[in-house]
Amino acid sequence: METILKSKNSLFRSDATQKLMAFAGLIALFVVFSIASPNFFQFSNIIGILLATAVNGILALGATFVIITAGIDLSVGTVMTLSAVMTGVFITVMGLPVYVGVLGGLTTGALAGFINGSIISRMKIPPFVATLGMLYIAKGLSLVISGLKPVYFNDTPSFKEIAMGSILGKIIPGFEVPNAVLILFGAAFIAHLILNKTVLGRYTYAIGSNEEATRLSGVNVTFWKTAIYALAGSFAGLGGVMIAARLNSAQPALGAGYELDAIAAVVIGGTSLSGGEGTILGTIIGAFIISVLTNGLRILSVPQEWQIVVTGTIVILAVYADILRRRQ
Amino acid sequence: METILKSKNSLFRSDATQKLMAFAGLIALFVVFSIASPNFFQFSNIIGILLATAVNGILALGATFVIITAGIDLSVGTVMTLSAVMTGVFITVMGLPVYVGVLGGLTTGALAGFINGSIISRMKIPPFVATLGMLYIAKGLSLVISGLKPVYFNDTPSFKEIAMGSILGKIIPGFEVPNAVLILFGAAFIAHLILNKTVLGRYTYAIGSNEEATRLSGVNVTFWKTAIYALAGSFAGLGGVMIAARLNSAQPALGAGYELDAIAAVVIGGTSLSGGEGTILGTIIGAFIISVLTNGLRILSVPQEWQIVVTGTIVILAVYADILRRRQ
Amino acid sequence: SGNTSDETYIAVISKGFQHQFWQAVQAGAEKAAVDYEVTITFEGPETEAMVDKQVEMVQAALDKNPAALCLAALDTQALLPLLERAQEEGIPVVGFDSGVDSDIPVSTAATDNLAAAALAADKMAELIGDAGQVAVIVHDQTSRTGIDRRDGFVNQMESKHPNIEIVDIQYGEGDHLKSTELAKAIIQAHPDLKGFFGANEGSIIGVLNAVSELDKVGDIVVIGYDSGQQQMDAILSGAEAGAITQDPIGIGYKCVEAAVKALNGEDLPKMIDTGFHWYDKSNIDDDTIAALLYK
Amino acid sequence: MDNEILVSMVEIDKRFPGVHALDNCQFELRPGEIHALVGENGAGKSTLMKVLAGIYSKDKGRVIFKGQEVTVSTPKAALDLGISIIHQELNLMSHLTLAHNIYIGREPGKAKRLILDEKQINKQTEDLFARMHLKLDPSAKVSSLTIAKRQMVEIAKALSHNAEVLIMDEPTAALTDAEIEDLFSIIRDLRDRGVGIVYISHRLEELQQISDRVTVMRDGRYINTVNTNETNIDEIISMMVGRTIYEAAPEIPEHASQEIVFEAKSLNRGRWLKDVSFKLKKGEILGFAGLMGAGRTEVARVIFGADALDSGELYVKGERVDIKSPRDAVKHGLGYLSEDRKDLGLALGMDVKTNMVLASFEKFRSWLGWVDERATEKSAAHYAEALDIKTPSLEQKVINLSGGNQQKVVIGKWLTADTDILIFDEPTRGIDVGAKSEIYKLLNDLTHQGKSIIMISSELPEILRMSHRVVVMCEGRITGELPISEATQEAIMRLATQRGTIINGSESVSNSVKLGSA
Ligand SMILES: Nc1ncnc2c1ncn2[C@@H]1O[C@H](COP(=O)(O)OP(=O)(O)OP(=O)(O)O)[C@@H](O)[C@H]1O
Ligand SMILES: Nc1ncnc2c1ncn2[C@@H]1O[C@H](COP(=O)(O)OP(=O)(O)OP(=O)(O)O)[C@@H](O)[C@H]1O
Ligand SMILES: [Mg+2]
Ligand SMILES: [Mg+2]
Repeated sequence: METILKSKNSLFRSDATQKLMAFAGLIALFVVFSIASPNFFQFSNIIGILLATAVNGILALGATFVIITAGIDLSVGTVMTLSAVMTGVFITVMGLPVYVGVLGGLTTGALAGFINGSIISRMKIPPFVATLGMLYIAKGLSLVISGLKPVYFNDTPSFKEIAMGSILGKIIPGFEVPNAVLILFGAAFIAHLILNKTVLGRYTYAIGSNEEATRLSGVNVTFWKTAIYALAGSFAGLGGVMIAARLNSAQPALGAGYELDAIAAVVIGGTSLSGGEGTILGTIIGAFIISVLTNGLRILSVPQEWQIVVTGTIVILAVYADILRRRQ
Repeated sequence: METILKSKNSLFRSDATQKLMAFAGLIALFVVFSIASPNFFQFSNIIGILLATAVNGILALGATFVIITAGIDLSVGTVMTLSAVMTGVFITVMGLPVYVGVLGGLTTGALAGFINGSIISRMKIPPFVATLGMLYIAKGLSLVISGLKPVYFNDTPSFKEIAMGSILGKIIPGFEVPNAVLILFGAAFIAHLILNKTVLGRYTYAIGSNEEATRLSGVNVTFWKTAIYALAGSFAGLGGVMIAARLNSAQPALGAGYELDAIAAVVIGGTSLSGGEGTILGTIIGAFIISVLTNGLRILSVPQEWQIVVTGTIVILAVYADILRRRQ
Repeated sequence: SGNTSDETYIAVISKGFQHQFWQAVQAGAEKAAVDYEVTITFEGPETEAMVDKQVEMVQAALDKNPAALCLAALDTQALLPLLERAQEEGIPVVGFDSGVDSDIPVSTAATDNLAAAALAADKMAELIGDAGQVAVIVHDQTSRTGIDRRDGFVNQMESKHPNIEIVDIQYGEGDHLKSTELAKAIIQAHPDLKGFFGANEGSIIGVLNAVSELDKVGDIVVIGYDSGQQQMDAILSGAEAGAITQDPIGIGYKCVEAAVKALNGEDLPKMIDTGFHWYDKSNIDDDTIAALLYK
Repeated sequence: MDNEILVSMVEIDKRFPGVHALDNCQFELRPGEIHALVGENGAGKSTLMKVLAGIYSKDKGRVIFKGQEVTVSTPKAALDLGISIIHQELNLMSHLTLAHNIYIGREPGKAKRLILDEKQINKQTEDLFARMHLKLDPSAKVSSLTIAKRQMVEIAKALSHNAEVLIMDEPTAALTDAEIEDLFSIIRDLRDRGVGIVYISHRLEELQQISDRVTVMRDGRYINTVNTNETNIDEIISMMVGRTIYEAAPEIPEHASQEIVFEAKSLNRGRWLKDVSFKLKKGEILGFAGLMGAGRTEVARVIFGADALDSGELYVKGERVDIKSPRDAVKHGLGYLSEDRKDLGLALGMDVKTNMVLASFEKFRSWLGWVDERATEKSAAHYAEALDIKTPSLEQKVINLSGGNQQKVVIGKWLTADTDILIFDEPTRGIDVGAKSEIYKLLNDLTHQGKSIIMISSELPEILRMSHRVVVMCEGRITGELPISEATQEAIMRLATQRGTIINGSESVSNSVKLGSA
């Protein structure tokens, strides 16, 4: 009896299994929706889901780093918007080449993140407050800089291709997976490498696990925390470029509320808000769970008000499942 | 030299002085705006500011309790809406007496808070996630229950009087302070008493200071935490009654984003997000700082996009000032 | 789910779902669906800023293989690839509300918001004696309807009524409470204000609240947009001088009707102007007007 | 230039708000010596060493390292100079592996150290553990280790710096005698290689074994430095407390009455507790002895309802009780003073008054949950005086009290709750000699008042001095029970190392391996 219990325990406790189970949840959603509607499991809808995950997934990547440090970033949504607007300004208003504009967008995000990180680590302002302030500042600046109008990329058709073109489709005809999806997976892979193979990643976990001990070990916590928020900002910047390319326009009023979706993805993916643990794979699965849910409920034409109720319930249940798994 | 420093220190350190200084910030804003515009410091505008603080202030009262326990409540805004809708359903659809409807609204809020608290303390789901889920659920239910239509209180004119009548004006002719303002101060006074004079308040601080030690002292933390969230929910419920009375209707689509304003008021008022400390007076001052700022910038016709930027900056600076004061 | 074998399924994507106006549009669309024996779904994002959410909705809608698509685009540019996909797949697109700014839609059932707001400006000028200060609350500073109604009002004042000064324009997100506080601050800042225009239902309710809370009923000429119980009450009581109404039910009905006609291969006009009307205490009960108003 | 002196600190001054922590202090360390630093709680030992290790900045004074004045403004600067410190509190990142913890800030890697080299770091850690005779898996997470093993990891981390100055702030507080012996041999080895070691401890009997010189501090001031072989414990104590205290001869505990107030019958909990049964008599102190991790704390936690039992029965005054939470335990008259007063015992940010009544608010609440402020105040004042708690006021935050006084606040909390059965888990851990003897007196007084006490302690002298009976545990089992007359150090150690039967034994060994490497 005890041995059975024990072996079950160790099975449940293994990290790999844990991820497998989150993945199983995702698969379960897929199966349920596929049975419920013939329109769900179709190539174009799967592509649609992947595409719908791109922006939130990329924002969630950055949020993962911040949350592993036991911080929070409420500004990802509006910083994304600000980066989109700046990309638009660089390319359309200033007429700079597309790649410069993209770099400009990334830099905008990184800069906002850098400011977040500096306020948090130097002025010792709690992340919630610092990034709440940044949420407002970036929102206001997006409106100011854009002059309250969307910035369109009509003169540079190549910009749109960043998200909506399909390099894969050129290689494998008919397999028209938009670049945005590739970029999401590419960014996730890079984030995974940074988190697991570099000093920055190591310190991300260390700071989240015990910030004071990390400092006492001679690590320049101020520097690294700033770097981590700047990195998260860069992902928000990438998100900005992606959403602008997707919409072929920078929409200055977008972005409020997006932080909650990004954080929900991270948390559903098993990253703990108290820091020290979390994975990129989990976050990506979390982001997909949200998109599949949203898409599936839409495909089933569930009334929108009920979609909201279901989403709230699933957020709680997903995290509860994760907690139960851990407790085992 | 050294003694001067010391006396300065002890002056700065005193709690009373600290509150005085937050108050001084509020006064400073008043003075600046009064100089900048002759239309600012006028009876009707002051009443306007007081009235504009009522809903956010009441939500912030509840949030103060939760934040002192080191928790967070993201659902106050949509729970407010749900309570408003339920009040409407009780009074207008079911035709119950106004006071029953008001009680029903309060109970709705308390119930939502009770569910939050139960999820948090029994299922051990982090407050951020539990109340994020509740944010969606309450939002969806408001729409479902109202049938996506506002509920009007046209048949019960006395309902509107709860917020917009003026008992004071009847006592002191000409001194037409709306009841909403009295209710705000009354609620704040009650909140202050609960926080400082009752066992619930004591446990609120104790849980925020060290939850495990509190549990090991034989305190039924599960029960008290649930009670605290239910109390916070009741304040959200009161907020719902107030906004419905103010608008003479329950608007089901309102409320998203209100949680951030409430949390900002609490935090500007000097309550720490890491729990264990905070005051009701601080929260009220924080809520007024936000309203005065918003009102003043509007009176000065500052473009709205800049208002947003300024608000974000002030949130950060206010908290920074508080941190500097503490460090002294 | 709509596309069961023999039923014709038409997807309707609007700019919102939780506001009264959109529900009136939905009601019209559903009425047409009954009349023409088709099934429809009706959905829209939570706010008019959420361009990307609308893109996802259109995407999911196309994946449901609809026979036709009715669309009130938040931003045509952003939706272009999906419009092209619809065209490729032979799904006719019908625009509604402010329309879809492209050649792809076979027809568009829309209100000319610029002209409608200009009419509001003329009425305002008439009621305040063609001179003095007025202010505007708009629901949104970046959405098409917000911009058109603001610009229609402002341009008309500038070109036709030079003695009228627009002292402030602010944006309340259609939130009744925020709009109330905004309007109060504006009235506070401009004691000589003679008129106030609210560019959608949430905005105008805010203006009405502000005017009554500051005891300025009768002193300020209030002009609104759309309908709704509170606004209609205010017009009847005289607190509000009048308002512009579109024909939301007609918009919904006509766009579904156009989609059905397109599917039947009928010829359609490029534009179906669903019209707008000024209503006030004098004509609010007329049959033509009453049919346009929602409560 | 004096080559004989590695570090010298002179005229060091340091103030915290309201506390003059260091008042014109001095300290000197030679290469190749073990220099003990002693003093009562709050004497300033840790603060002085934190100044040297770059954690606190000094207000005044000089630090001379190898003949040169240096400024050590950050922990990193200290490490770069070759000064490393093992802190009094554990400072590990529990989500990271042992190897990651040890080499944090110095990760071996490529591309200017930006890309980590996992193999290398584990290899280095393995070598380090081998040198220390530690059998730990470098890639295990710290969270899977016991406190004692964590302490060893801290020590390994400090050693890995190859420091010239090694500061150890109470490294043995959580170690067993065997582990202490291992540690001492490592320390001696380092000394022989010329490292200067600062050794802070409250276990004065250790000093004779390990130190070459002793520096005594009192109230933030330097008192004296003496050669260990030219002094004795009494002399050191009198320097520490500023007076000669005559340790009362160990009281021979009187026979406790025979009434049984509490009984545990075959308690089981996972792999941590196996078939634990014992009885507690009225007015007795029942000592619980055992090695680190023997399961004593676990016994306390399950009978107090802090952890769930798998099976077992509890009886209070002969009646079967069902204890599912600490609240139930308190209702049945149990009180628990945990071994970790900072994390589990006190609401540090709250005032003395509130902490004292935290377990008994029921008594001070009136209508509608109103707190009777005056009664609270009176009760807190009463116990603060009875326990002689040194605090400027009852409104003082507990975090500002010294360790000994904090412990008294916890005791005060349970006296206020007036529970008949008290469980003291390591009541004197990290507490200086003066405070210790006061707590002993208090325990005796409590038994005289008819309260019954379970006292868990890792210090055998304490067990032997205070208990009426001794229960010894090993690996979650009770391996023996001794009347005080038969309890000797040897007898207790024999029971404390008595592993289970062969089958069970192999199982528990595999468990402990798992614990170390999961
Ligand atoms: N960060 C701090 N802030 C305020 N006061 C402090 C701080 N650190 C130490 N103190 C105070 O300085 C004095 C010296 O403390 P220190 O920790 O150096 O004593 P210690 O000799 O190490 O005592 P113990 O044996 O209990 O560890 C104490 O009164 C303590 O309360
Ligand atoms: N919930 C738990 N999860 C994992 N390990 C546990 C748990 N509870 C106890 N243990 C382990 O069980 C063993 C018994 O620990 P316990 O703290 O009861 O021993 P102890 O005799 O009090 O020793 P100490 O002197 O360390 O307090 C230890 O190895 C401990 O790490
Ligand atoms: Mg110390
Ligand atoms: Mg123990």
